[in-house]
Amino acid sequence: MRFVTADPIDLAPLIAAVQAPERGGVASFLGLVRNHHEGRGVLRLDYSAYGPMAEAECGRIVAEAEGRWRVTIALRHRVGTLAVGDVAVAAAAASAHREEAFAACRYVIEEVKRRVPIWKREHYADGTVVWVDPTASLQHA
Amino acid sequence: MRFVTADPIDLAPLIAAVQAPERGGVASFLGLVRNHHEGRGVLRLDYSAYGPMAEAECGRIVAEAEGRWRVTIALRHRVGTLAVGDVAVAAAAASAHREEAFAACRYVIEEVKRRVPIWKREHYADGTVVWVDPTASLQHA
Amino acid sequence: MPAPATPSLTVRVLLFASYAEALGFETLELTVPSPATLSTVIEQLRALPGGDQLPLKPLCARNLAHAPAEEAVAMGDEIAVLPPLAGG
Amino acid sequence: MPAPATPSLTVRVLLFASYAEALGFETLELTVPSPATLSTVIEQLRALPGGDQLPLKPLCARNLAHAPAEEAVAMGDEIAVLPPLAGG
Repeated sequence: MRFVTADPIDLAPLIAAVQAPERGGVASFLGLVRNHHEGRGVLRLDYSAYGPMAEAECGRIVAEAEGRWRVTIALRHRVGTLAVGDVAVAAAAASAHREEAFAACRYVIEEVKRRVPIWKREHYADGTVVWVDPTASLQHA
Repeated sequence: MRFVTADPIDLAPLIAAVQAPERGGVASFLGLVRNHHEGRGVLRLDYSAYGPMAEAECGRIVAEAEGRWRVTIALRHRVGTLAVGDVAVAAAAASAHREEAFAACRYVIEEVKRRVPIWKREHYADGTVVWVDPTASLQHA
Repeated sequence: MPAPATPSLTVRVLLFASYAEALGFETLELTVPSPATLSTVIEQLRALPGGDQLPLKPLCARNLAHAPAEEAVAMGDEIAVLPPLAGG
Repeated sequence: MPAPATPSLTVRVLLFASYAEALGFETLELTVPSPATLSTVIEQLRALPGGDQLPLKPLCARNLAHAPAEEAVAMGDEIAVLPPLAGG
């Protein structure tokens, strides 16, 4: 399990893994559990994954980004029960060229959301529990 | 001194300062001292600033970004003697909307490079010391 | 002489999240007439109890990669039916 | 009756990095005829020893903000002449 983990995600080791003396820029992104979803208060959520495919798809996304831009990428997605404020996903892109670092980091996050088989069940303040369907409505961040 | 510091820069407290339960995305950027500049080996460099104006200009840049996008920004630039791999500049942008977090983080870094009165003197492996002039050539990351 | 057996193939089906809840299982060995595509597999799943809660064309993966409904399946394939993805 | 004194104003000039090295100082109280613009200040600086190493139109700041060469200066202003910026 290189990309999907049940452990809390810390950005610092991901940045350390991609930085190198010839790479002057590191763009990164953290996706955090928010306290609201479409106007409803969120208490916590459970992420689950189709593990082997999630690993394979993350690997393909990283390879695509590293092929398209002059970057080195680190990526982690967490599964299990997360509280508000916990890091759900983290990506870091290091490059000698900051525009490429930003573009690659953005690409990785967008493709993770679009392609990696991960689902989340949100526990709301009103006691209900719902499988989140981002295709059913506008979804942010 | 809020934005310009002689102390080493750590990204984690900047991210902690901008994240909030309603902000699900944090885009960040680190600019690191590289080991080369236009083909020459760099040993270390000295950053100096016009301190009061650098503070004022950083404050203006942050206010512009926070006015233009729905983001909260943290920004630090280091001065003094830095070694290869040290963090020279760090910016973090938190938002409920990840596109805005990326756009604002990118804006802040570009404007810092363009507007903040900071200079650097590079010490090369061949013993020479040069004030860096980014307008004299293409410059990356 | 007996009539030749109708050719068939067996795949392993995986369901996740809301789809697993709707059909009441997460894995199933499913035998379908050969040749077959992912659509064939989905049709059979939709005929099971709770299967009407699957969309006509759900997101599918074959052997750990996204695959379109018209993709052929082979004996032993791992076929996953994926509810709307919500990672990130 | 003596002729009226030519009006003048005094500003504080700051030099940095390579410009400070070229002219050999970092700060200077400079008196220029009034009215004056940043260009007036630059012209006087360029007449000093080493001043020919300043560009005709360097980047300037007036009271901690970037300002164009044609901007008027006032008594007591802090005028900074900025070599090419290299932050980030």
